[in-house]
Amino acid sequence: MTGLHKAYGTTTVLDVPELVLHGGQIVALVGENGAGKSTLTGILSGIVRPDRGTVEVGPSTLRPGDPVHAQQLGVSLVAQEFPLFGQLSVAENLLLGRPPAGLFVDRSAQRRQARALLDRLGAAIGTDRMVETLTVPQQQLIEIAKALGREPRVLVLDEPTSALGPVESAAVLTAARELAAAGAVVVFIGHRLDEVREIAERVVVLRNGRLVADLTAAEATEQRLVRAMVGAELSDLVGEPATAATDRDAFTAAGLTAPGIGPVDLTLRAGEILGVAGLMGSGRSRLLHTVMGAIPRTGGTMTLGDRSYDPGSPADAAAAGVGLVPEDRKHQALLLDDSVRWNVSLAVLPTLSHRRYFLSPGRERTFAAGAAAAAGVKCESIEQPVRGLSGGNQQKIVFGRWFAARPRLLLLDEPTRGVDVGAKAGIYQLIEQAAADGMAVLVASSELEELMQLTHRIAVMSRGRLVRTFDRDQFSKEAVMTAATTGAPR
Amino acid sequence: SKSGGDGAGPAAAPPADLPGSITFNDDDLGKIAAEIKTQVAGKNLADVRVAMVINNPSAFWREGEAGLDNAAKELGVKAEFQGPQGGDLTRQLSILDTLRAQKVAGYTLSAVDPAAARAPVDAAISAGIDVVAIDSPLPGTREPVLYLGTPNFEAGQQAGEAMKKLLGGKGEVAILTGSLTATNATQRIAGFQKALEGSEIKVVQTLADDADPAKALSNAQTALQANPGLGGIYAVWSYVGPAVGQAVQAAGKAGKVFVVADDAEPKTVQFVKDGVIQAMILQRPYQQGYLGVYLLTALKVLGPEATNKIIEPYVTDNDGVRTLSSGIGLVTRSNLEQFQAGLTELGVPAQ
Amino acid sequence: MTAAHTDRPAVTPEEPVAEPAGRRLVTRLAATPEIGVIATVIVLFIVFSAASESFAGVSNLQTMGFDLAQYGILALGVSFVILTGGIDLSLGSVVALTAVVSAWLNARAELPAPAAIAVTLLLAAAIGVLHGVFVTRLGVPPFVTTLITLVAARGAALAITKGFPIDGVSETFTDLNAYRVLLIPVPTAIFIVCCVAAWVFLERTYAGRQLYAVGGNREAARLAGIRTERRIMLAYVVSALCAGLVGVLITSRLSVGQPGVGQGWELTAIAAAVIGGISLSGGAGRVVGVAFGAILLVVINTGLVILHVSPYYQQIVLGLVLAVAVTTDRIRSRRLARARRATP
Amino acid sequence: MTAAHTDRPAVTPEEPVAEPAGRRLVTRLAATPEIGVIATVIVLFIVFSAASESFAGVSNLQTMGFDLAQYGILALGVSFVILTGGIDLSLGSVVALTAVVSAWLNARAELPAPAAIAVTLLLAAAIGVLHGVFVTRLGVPPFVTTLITLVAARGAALAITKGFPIDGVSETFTDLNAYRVLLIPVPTAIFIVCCVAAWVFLERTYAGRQLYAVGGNREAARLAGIRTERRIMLAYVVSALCAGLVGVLITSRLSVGQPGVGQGWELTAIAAAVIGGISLSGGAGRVVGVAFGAILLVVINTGLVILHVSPYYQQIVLGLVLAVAVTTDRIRSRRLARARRATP
Ligand SMILES: Nc1ncnc2c1ncn2[C@@H]1O[C@H](COP(=O)(O)OP(=O)(O)OP(=O)(O)O)[C@@H](O)[C@H]1O
Ligand SMILES: Nc1ncnc2c1ncn2[C@@H]1O[C@H](COP(=O)(O)OP(=O)(O)OP(=O)(O)O)[C@@H](O)[C@H]1O
Ligand SMILES: [Mg+2]
Ligand SMILES: [Mg+2]
Repeated sequence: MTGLHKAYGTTTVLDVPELVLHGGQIVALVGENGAGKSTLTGILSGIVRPDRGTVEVGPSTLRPGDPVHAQQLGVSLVAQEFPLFGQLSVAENLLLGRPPAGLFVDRSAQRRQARALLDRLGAAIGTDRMVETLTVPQQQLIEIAKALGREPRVLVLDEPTSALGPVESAAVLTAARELAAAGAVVVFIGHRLDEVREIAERVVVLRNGRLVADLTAAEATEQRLVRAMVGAELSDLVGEPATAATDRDAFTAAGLTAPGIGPVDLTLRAGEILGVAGLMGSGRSRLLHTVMGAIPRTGGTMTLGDRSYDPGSPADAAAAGVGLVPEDRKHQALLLDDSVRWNVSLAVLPTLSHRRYFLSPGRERTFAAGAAAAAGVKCESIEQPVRGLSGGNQQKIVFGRWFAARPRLLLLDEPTRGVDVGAKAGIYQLIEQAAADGMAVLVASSELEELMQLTHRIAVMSRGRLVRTFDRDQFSKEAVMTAATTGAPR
Repeated sequence: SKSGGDGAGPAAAPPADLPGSITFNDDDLGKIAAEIKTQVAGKNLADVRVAMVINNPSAFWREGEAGLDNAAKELGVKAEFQGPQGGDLTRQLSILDTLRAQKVAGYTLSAVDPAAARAPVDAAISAGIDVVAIDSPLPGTREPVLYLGTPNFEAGQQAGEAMKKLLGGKGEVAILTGSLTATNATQRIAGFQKALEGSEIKVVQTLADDADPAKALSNAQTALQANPGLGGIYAVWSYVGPAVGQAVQAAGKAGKVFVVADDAEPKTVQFVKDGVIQAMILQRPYQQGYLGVYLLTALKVLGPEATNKIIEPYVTDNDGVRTLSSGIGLVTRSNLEQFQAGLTELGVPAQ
Repeated sequence: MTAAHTDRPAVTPEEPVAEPAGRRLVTRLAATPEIGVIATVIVLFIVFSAASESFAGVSNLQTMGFDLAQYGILALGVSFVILTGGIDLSLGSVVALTAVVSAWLNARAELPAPAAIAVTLLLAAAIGVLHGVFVTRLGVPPFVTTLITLVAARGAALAITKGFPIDGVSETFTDLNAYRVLLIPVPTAIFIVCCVAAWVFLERTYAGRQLYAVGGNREAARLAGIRTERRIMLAYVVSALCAGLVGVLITSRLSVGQPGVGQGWELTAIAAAVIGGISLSGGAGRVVGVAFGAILLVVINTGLVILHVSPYYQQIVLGLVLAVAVTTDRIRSRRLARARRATP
Repeated sequence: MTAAHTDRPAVTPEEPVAEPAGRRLVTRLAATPEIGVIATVIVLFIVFSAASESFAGVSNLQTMGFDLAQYGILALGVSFVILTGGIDLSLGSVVALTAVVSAWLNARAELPAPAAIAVTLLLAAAIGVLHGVFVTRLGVPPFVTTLITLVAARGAALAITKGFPIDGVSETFTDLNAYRVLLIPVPTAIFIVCCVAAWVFLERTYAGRQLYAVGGNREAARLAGIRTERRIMLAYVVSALCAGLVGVLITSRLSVGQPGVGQGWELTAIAAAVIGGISLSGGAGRVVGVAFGAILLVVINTGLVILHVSPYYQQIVLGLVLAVAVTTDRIRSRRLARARRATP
């Protein structure tokens, strides 16, 4: 790739004079949110049309902004947001992009091929299921399987494991290695530096759209990477929660049951950060949704503070002082075509209005600017549509929305999914700040390290139940993983 | 300020030379009915089933339905009243086929489109079902179909004649109609224009409202503004009359712009009283419903020959169509009361 | 490691484990989204047949066949457009225009019937292409695009005829309607053929599946290398062609070209499609549903006439019947959904 | 660590850097999505006034004012529903029903005009609630829900009147139409009030903002703690109320309750809204656009009559004018988009 340049409006988001990628190698691409990673890979795969510059794949030159041509050249992308067809079957989603073999569809063959692809990732997903019935992690697996299925010469993985649990991630990384071994170029974007260093033979660092470092795996120590990315020294990431939890019970659930989960008993103290670990599909999201009143609960009782808490809808929950940062920001959290301002103030509109009903634009603008800045959102203006923001920035907006609402119980589902190290540290700080201010925080995450750094306790879910709870002194990856995989059967 | 008040003042009475006429053809048709009644007396009519198929469920046909019911009661036959929602052409054809499938003795038909009705009517006739055309004739069927009614063309012509008299043979007129495609509208407009041929009256504007009374009013108002020299308006379709009357009155042109309207909607009647509308052109839907039942019953019970013998003296031939005219009424201020008295006497639902 | 997966519950494949075949069939049936409309049709059919012996009689069924051909073919056509996430409001007007044009070509320009029909269908296709261009190239919303045609095409039919039906259509033309294939009127037969064709295309060809993909997620479809614009174009052409076909059938049924025909049929057609389970947001729905949606409307309309419902009351009754049908169907599918969630 | 954050470019206020005020206004104007329809209205108005002095005359403007009130109020109402991502096809029929009912209450049941109007509006609201329940609780698609009302309400109007206009509406009732406020007919004044109210609600209240949110991403709105069902319910009630209001105005205008009124007005209203920039996928569009969308349609319709365009050609001309207007507007906005991308 030579002389690549991309700008949106007045801001240059990518300016890379030259970058050469060699076959048979796994190249990691790291950088802060908004550094330009997705833009770069977008150009490489024809989704984004560069203002200047060319991309050569082997002998031939890529027609800019032509994804179909890119695919013909063997470039295949696993995007940050998965473009799947909810109404079509898994098999069809996996194979639809392929050049048709004749006019009519051979469905049995389709099933066979699909099954083969999924097995490569060890994903036991029914090939006839409609994709919209799948979970986010499962969809991510589908997307990856689709890319692998094209037998690409250049495979781009944009944060492939951000939504996956440890086991699935491992499977994906193995698949990537196999592909590289077979002589393909694998470009791997990730924010989990340990993962990056584990898989990559070469690490390229972007900052503000510029190529700031190009290291071999050996050179790429966590320190150097972070310095290169953030452009500043980071005090090593938060070791453990700054403040201890109080002993006031903030939230308790007794015998809580809902479709596919429970009975769940748990107690959260004010100022406590409780982590929820588990394999994908173990019920973490559903537990959070149930507490938020988004899934009708079928049994059990909940108390918030000293009052009994019985949300009939998320609105009730919000009114009672509970907030949820969902795992799928695109479908569950954002108004993509609306401004940062609208998105940030969404959960607190009533409090921003005067004389009960009326919004005061001035107040809203100052509030939005404040909340966005507090969450460390990078954007040209708070009137900019969030669609244009990078994945991580979008996530921060959702976080800012709820953090500004100052709930008593904060539910976070994969809160740092697709968020860079620097920002991650920032979000951790916000979370701890919340806890310090006496909020109770329930964090569901697939990143064990994250939970082990951040939380006072970790509850492990398996098959919809809380199978075990660890206190800080008992924290150990192995123990948690065993609990998650060999959870007490129903 | 309140508009229209200025127009409400006493309006010029219609010219003396515009006498009303509401004799229709009731005497002759009455004789036919009486004759049929005596001849079918004593026959078993209980299982005679006839139907009346209208072109559009609208106020116009309530009078006809009353006629249908009265006749059915008098004769003790079963008579049903059918019509396509919204005057949809193909739905009417389906209704005709459905009636054929149900093997009714016969039906009277006001065709949405006579040409289109040919096929199903032919089918009905060959299935031994008697058909009598009402409202508009059914030319071109394999077997000639008796026509009971007044051709819309003729009604339009009458309107034209009235307009000529009102304007003294020269001036500008506009035609406001509910539709440019429905046969009963196109026929009346054609007749109206025919009547004006040779006179110095010219039609400066034709406006359709697609069966929308509110648009009819807007059309009337706009027409008055677009044509300052307008001398007369012909209102086709029942609800257009009131709309025009209202517009003319509001514009304060009552008696200056002459209005001839089809049908006798309550508002139209009121405007005739007030001298805003000078003439109503009336067909006789009552007879089309009433005598229709008698004819169908006769055809079923007495057979074609006998029936023809009864009606022969009154049948006229309008270019090939055997016609029993139900006459045309011209109602002006002069004969209004008389007309209304007549209706209530027939037991037509209060308007 | 694969083992570690296969024993994970959340992702067990669809089919519930062994179940008595009988119950299985029942549940399968209850799970079919189209079951509601199909059931309604059956129930009403039984009711009406009981109410009047002539209802289920051959000649009445044939009559219903004609109506079915009209609304059914339109519903099929518009379904293609709706599947891509669009809408086609021009159907009724295009029917009127093509009805008039085919009559004019045959009666006035004295083209032989087949030629007249061919030319008319070409015109219809052209209209479809125009819609496609507006929607894909200019990015005009489908609603607006086809609304303009709704006005313009009706206007054209009016301008051509000056409101008077075009008479003098040739025998061969009207014969199209007169003949029966084993008691089935030709138009009905044509409808059946269209259904089969549509089914094969949508369920069994790549292009068909891609149509669903485009409707489901247009951007994703583009990135997956699907020629979205062609698919959308195709949908509009199919829709317009169906309207043209119906226009021809109508002229042959009426034996005149009537400019007033087809008023508001677009809504009837879309209603049939939607009642049949086609999702207006695109990408979901099947041909069976559409067919039965059309049948339902025709059955109700004929039934009302058969039952001597006064024309002044027919519409309100029609409305109530639809309301009941839809409501019960919704309740069924919600029950189903709840049942599903209950079984983990 | 905190340092690492604060030295990030903090959020900058929206205003782009200094630009000559003149050019700035122009660019701002060109950027307004509604500019297309507004411009078209102005151009056509000038053309028509030039062509006929009576067009811009007070009394003609007043006539247009009546029509505008009818279509405009409907367009405003339906916009609420469309913003939530729904659609309301029942408008025309609800207009007919409420027109008839209000007349019946006033003339037959001899309620004083205000009471009759109040009761009628209550009925309308009830219909709206019904729609809301079907859509939110039963999950029936808005299209189907309101299509049923389209049939049933029209049917009810027909059943109540047997096709007969209901006469004998009281003076006070019809006066609603007769009076003028500084030359502006009362209905037109009511329309203006409605516009202002709608603008305030949508732009300046949090409930209004939440309405946009629900239309933009219903699940996200729900999880953000917005009572989506209430907002949707509200939208349908507003839409039905507007229809009821129009029904009342029409009865007062015609001084009879006409069951045939309002046929197909739902399409006109939706067209006005969409031409005015309301997105049918929900969550986008503004009141200004809707108002001018309605004005555009009224201006064209009246203009054609004033210019003595033959009635046989009016529809086709209307179609062409719309086509031109829409196309040019699209081209403008695409140019704009490209220009935006160009400026580095
Ligand atoms: N369509 C767009 N319009 C305007 N700005 C955009 C658009 N797409 C991306 N940007 C901007 O370009 C910059 C780079 O975005 P990009 O998605 O490449 O970041 P990233 O490195 O992928 O971040 P993340 O790790 O959060 O995904 C961001 O500041 C983003 O706001
Ligand atoms: N809000 C919800 N409402 C209903 N069902 C849900 C909801 N969220 C998840 N599910 C269902 O629960 C099952 C598991 O989904 P998902 O894995 O997202 O949640 P989870 O079990 O909490 O997984 P994870 O622990 O990875 O978050 C899926 O079948 C999904 O459809
Ligand atoms: Mg990215
Ligand atoms: Mg989850």
